[in-house]
Amino acid sequence: QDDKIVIGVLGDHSSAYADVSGPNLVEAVKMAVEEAGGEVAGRPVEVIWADSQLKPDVAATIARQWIERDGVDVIVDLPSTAIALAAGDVAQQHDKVALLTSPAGSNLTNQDCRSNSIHWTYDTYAIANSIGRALAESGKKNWFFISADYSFGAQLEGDATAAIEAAGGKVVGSARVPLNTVDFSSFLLQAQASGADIVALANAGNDTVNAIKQANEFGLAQTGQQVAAMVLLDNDINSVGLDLAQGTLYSTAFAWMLNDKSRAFAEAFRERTGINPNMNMAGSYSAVKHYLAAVEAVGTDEAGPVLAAMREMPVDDAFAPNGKVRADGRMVHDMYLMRVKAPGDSEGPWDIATLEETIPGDTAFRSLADSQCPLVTD
Amino acid sequence: MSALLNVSDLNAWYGESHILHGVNMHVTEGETVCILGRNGMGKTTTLRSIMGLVRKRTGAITFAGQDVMAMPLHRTARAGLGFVPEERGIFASLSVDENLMLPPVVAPGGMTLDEIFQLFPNLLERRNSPGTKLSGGEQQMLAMARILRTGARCLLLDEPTEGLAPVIIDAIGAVLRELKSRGMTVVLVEQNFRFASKVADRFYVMDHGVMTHEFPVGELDARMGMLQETLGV
Amino acid sequence: MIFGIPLQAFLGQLLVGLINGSFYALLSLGLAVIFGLLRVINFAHGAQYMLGAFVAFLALKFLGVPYWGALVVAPLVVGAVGALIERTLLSRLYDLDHLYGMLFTFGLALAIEGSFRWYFGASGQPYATPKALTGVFNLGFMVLPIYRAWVIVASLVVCLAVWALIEKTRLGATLRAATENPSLVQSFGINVPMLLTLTYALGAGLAALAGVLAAPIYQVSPLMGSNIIIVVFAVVVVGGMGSIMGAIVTGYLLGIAEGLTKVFYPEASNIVIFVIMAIVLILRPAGLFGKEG
Amino acid sequence: MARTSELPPATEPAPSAAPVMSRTLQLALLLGAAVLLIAAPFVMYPVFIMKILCFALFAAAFNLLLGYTGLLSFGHAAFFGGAAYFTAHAAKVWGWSPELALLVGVAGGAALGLLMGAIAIRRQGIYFAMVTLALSQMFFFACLQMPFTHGEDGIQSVPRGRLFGVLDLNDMTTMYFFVLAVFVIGLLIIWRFVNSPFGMILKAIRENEARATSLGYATAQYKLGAFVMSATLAGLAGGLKALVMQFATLTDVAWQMSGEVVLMTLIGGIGTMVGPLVGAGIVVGLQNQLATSAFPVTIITGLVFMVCVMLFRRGLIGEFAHSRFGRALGLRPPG
Amino acid sequence: MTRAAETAPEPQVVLSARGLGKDFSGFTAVNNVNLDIHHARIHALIGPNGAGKTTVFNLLTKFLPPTRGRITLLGTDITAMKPDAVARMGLVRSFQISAVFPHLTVLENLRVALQRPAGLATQFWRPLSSLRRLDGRADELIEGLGLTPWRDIRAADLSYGRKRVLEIATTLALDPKVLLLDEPMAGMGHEDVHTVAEIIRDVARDRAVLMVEHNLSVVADICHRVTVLQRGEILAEGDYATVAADPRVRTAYMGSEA
Ligand SMILES: Nc1ncnc2c1ncn2[C@@H]1O[C@H](COP(=O)(O)OP(=O)(O)OP(=O)(O)O)[C@@H](O)[C@H]1O
Ligand SMILES: Nc1ncnc2c1ncn2[C@@H]1O[C@H](COP(=O)(O)OP(=O)(O)OP(=O)(O)O)[C@@H](O)[C@H]1O
Ligand SMILES: [Mg+2]
Ligand SMILES: [Mg+2]
Repeated sequence: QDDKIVIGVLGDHSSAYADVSGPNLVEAVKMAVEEAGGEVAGRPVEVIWADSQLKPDVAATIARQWIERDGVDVIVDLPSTAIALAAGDVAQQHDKVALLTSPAGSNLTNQDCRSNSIHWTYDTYAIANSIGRALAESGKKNWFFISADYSFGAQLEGDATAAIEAAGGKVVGSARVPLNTVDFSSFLLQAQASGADIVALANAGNDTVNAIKQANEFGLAQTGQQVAAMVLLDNDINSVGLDLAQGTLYSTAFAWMLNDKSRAFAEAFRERTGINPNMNMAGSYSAVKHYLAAVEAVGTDEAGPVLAAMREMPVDDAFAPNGKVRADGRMVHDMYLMRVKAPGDSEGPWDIATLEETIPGDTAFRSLADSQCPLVTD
Repeated sequence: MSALLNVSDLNAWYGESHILHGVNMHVTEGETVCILGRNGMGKTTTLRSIMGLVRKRTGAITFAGQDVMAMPLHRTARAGLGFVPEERGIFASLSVDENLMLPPVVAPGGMTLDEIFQLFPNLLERRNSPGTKLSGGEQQMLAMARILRTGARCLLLDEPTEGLAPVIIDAIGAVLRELKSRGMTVVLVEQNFRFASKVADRFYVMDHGVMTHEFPVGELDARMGMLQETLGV
Repeated sequence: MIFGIPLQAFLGQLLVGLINGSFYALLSLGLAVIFGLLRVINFAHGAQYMLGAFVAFLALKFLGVPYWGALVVAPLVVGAVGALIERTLLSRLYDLDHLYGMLFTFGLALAIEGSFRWYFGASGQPYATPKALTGVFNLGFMVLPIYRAWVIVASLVVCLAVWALIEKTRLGATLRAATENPSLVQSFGINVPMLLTLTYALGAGLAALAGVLAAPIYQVSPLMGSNIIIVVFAVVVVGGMGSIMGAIVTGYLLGIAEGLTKVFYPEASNIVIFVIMAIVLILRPAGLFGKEG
Repeated sequence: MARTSELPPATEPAPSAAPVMSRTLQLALLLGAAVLLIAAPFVMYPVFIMKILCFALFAAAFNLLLGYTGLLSFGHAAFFGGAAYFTAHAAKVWGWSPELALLVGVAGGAALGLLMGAIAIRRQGIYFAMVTLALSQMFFFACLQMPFTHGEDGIQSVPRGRLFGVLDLNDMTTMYFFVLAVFVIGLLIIWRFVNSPFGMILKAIRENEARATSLGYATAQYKLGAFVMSATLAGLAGGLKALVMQFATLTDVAWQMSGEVVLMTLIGGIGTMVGPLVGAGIVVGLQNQLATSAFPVTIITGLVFMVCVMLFRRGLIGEFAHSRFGRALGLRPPG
Repeated sequence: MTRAAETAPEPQVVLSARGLGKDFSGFTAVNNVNLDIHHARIHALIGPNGAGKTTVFNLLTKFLPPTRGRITLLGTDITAMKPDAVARMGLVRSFQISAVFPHLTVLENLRVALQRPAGLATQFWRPLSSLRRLDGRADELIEGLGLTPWRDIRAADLSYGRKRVLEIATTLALDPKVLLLDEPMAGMGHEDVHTVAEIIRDVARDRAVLMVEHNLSVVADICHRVTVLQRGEILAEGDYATVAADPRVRTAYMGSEA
């Protein structure tokens, strides 16, 4: 409780997620602050940022210094699950707010949930579940998984499999690919041999990019197999190139073409940064917007009341038309199934995918019923 | 006869330690000069400095009228100086043959392979084995043979007889005389006084980085006394 | 049936492994050349591999140089840069402990990769397969992308050529001697510094070539080199440091070994090479083709 | 015998060689350092300093190997990060008290060291570096997949617990002085180790192995001894860090970490006692400073690396020791 | 007569090789060599370059594994032992190319040699100063070989010849039962040759010495027994006079020196 509100954006500016997080995400946060007129509850709002270099210990140290020295009230971004947990703990200890707008692990609101952390943008469960369900229902019954061989990939594959089987599909095979594998041809051959309708990529970043490129090279499309990526961001698509990526299905938490609000936001964001906002950026914008609204409402920046208010108030903005923050800290909102456009149909570097289907939040995210989060179980 | 190799006021250092304190010597075309001296007096250093292998040096060195001090290392050989180092410098990763063929021929008049092999039969036998698998003596022979091929005008030999069997030493003595008859100039560093006295025309005695005495082979007997106490022969 | 998988699939995987091996062979060759002659572990090798790919990408984007052009241009450019670095900096480290050369190139790699990631971002750049090499052969038991076939051929030819140059020519002998005692070789009248510069350039060029070959199938990203390099190190150790032929053959062999692990036990496919390395070191410390030294 | 190592020979604090006057000066220096370290947490940010101390100990352990046997390991992250995991697991899952958890880490480091060492020692110089690198990479992937490390999440919110069941380490000052104590003990062990008869033999082996053998020394075993000792202390540092930061993650086992410790040692001064401390301070500080600058850390790190190798190989402390002032202090190695 | 026999008992064999042989990839460097080295005797191994002398050394000290034959040291069969183990049993060698610890001072070089026998090698918990008690013996040796002026000089800065002297000193430091010297005089000034010869004669009073040496005056001077190798095989054996008289030896080796 002091005379100003400080937002700390703790991202990655120099490592693997620099493009996903980095300065552009800071811009998104600033946009939210500016829309709030640069001040709430009569106090000025200040935005500071730092580069965690994707090192949890650097992140934790900075988080501490921010809170103890620079009076930071809320920490945003946190580009990896490890960092989210490390910094989340610090926020918890000092009773400050952590808005997890970039990490993926669904454990963040499950067994590892924290009362002061809100997981905003997406998680492995929602992504896997929504794409799995949607496609299986649309008649793509046989799946082959190419999964990153660590818990991230395992979670994606596991959650997706559950959804697929729930929808009457089946998994005909899967290959566990070690992190940083560059050559997927062995696995693609297996996929081809398996005769699956869908070859699902349960990995992220460069791994996904390589897989898609090579899937195209081995002509999966020709043999009538559909490639579906669990996690695919705009920058990934660009580095594949539309000509190779076209037709790829993926699920996301943000579709800029969804409605006027989102279009306007994307428009303004492109103005500022020259790139299209990805889901983490849009999510951060939304999360901060909601946080400030809550502060405005309760007239203080103390974590307790603010968090309560955030759980109270519905979320309705460019990112999520009908979102709500659950008791376990999960921000529940619609998810979207997208298809990468063909080069011909694209009107610009930002116009790379079409919205295939909207998956309502309650079906997309893990229901409170099967949550192991102590906050809700007891 | 004008001096082919002329060294004046040569100083040389290894890092901090000042080894040569103004060496003066001259070698005229076709003569064989021998540098005598106890261990650690700077004989090797003198040769290495002339070659340019010791970089930290001052003074003047001219060879056949060219200023050697100014040359980059790989020019001195081209100018006609051939060096046989004390520790032989045989290359482990090269076969005897490759070692032999390594130094480029800088001038006509070098020995042919046949001449070399009849001089050092061991080498012929071990032609294809790795250089450092040779025995100590074989390595010494190889090191000399290698230079004899290149047709250098002036040989700098650092203790060529070290670790050689008497028969081989005789042979090498013969080679040097043969070379001399061909007009080859030789600067020889020797501990083996017996040997040196058979091949050298002129002697320098080195002591703590300077040349203390110089005399032709003729005065050898007269000088014995001096040599006695400087070298302990 | 072999190990419970159909012969067909088995053959397919062998072939795929061979393709992988082609990259390992090219990279480890370059590494071995530089090490064998300069006694420097070129940590920047991965970065130079990445540079090769980026030069191809940039040349296409800004100068419209096609893939085929890039195959020539990229190695030249990267080689030239390498030569410059060797001349101005690396060469000052030769008469020190070899470890310094390694530490220097390590820093170099960090700096290069860092700068590229800073400027181009962490995610990769697109690079299309040349028209002539798109499409697939259908071998019946597998579809073999034409481009992959081309990679195998190209790397084989290059590897053998380089090997012949270094092991079978007099130039090669001179180079080997120069690594043992540069100043002595120079005192024989050979311009050693020049030789070493060219060697480093050659090594860097080879890495760049591998980079261009990789560009169309793996993405062109600033980090593409930082992970593969360690595997390649292992390959070189297994082959026997400094042994050119060793590096080449082991490159292909381990590529295949890795490929097969991807079928039978994919979880281990990225450590299998290290495991093999450990075993080889225990049984044959000098490496498969290395002469103990 | 190959080219003899040109790594700066280990600085030998030979009091006999140092003039009496400088002895007192050295003492004064030592006292100054002590005062600084004790005052530090009250002027600076404790966790930050503790982190530096952990890395400093790590670097010192690494330097024990490089500086005194000439063996450059590029896989020390395995011991550091590995121990961090073991300690974290013992403290969190088994609920052991900090000192015991720390011991688990140390033991783990030692065990890993013995395993990796037994293989790596078979090769020298650069080969050794590459082998250690590869082996540690193996360990990294193992950690990525073993369930107890929780993959990319890492072991989080590790309890600091009560030292010997009494001192509550959640209290910053208590924790700090605990860390400081461990750090000093670690340094003392190292100092004794390198300035011991054993250390002398290590130096000799590094100089000319064939000769050492002919004098009757089983060189491989001596080198292995040094390697394990270094791994053990690296383990101590790693375990300590897990308690300080309260988590253990993959970043500590990744090969970049092995690179960082090399950098710390290089900046500070290979083969010096104080060097690693300074190096660690600089590197960790740099990471913190650059966190808020638009300029990426990796580039700086890379450049620093190159500059150190090109311009001052002795490292800051080494250069200082060789400077006129340093000599006056009698810091200069004899010969 | 009998009394004489008692006063001069035949000194016992400490090191012996039977049917020793070594092949290097086809090439036979040493073949069927039988040697008996006696306590308190200096045994010379001479022969043309490449005859196999150093190889014999490497075989006896186990630096090379023999292809054929057995080696017994002080009654125990050492054919399968490791070099460092053999050295610990008291069989110590010097190298043909001088071997020292370049960055250590002359004194430290000797200390290192003295540490193991003194049981001061593995203590990593004791201070360096504990090595001081070795200095006495070290200085004796330094004195004895006239290295005193260089006591605290780094070995790297010694001249080639002096390095060899230092190497011999370190070898003697181990106070070995059997001493193998490979061309100890090579590259040495005459005065040094003399001193070293004296030292060798001196140390041989209570230990066996086997040395390779091309300097025949020294061999004639101090060696009790001479074995001549040629092409890896024993050409002749006996005291110097006999060997020197042998015409085959003259042609194969001695040339004008004889
Ligand atoms: N690399 C070196 N660094 C420092 N000092 C050296 C080095 N090499 C030789 N010295 C010193 O230089 C002096 C001269 O050495 P040099 O080898 O020229 O003597 P030398 O006359 O050749 O002796 P020898 O007959 O034993 O070969 C010696 O005192 C030696 O200590
Ligand atoms: N490791 C090896 N591999 C192959 N051949 C070798 C090896 N070591 C020695 N030889 C050969 O064996 C023969 C004997 O070598 P050795 O060194 O014993 O000769 P030597 O009697 O010591 O000669 P010198 O008196 O010149 O030292 C030589 O012809 C040498 O080339
Ligand atoms: Mg000399
Ligand atoms: Mg010999």
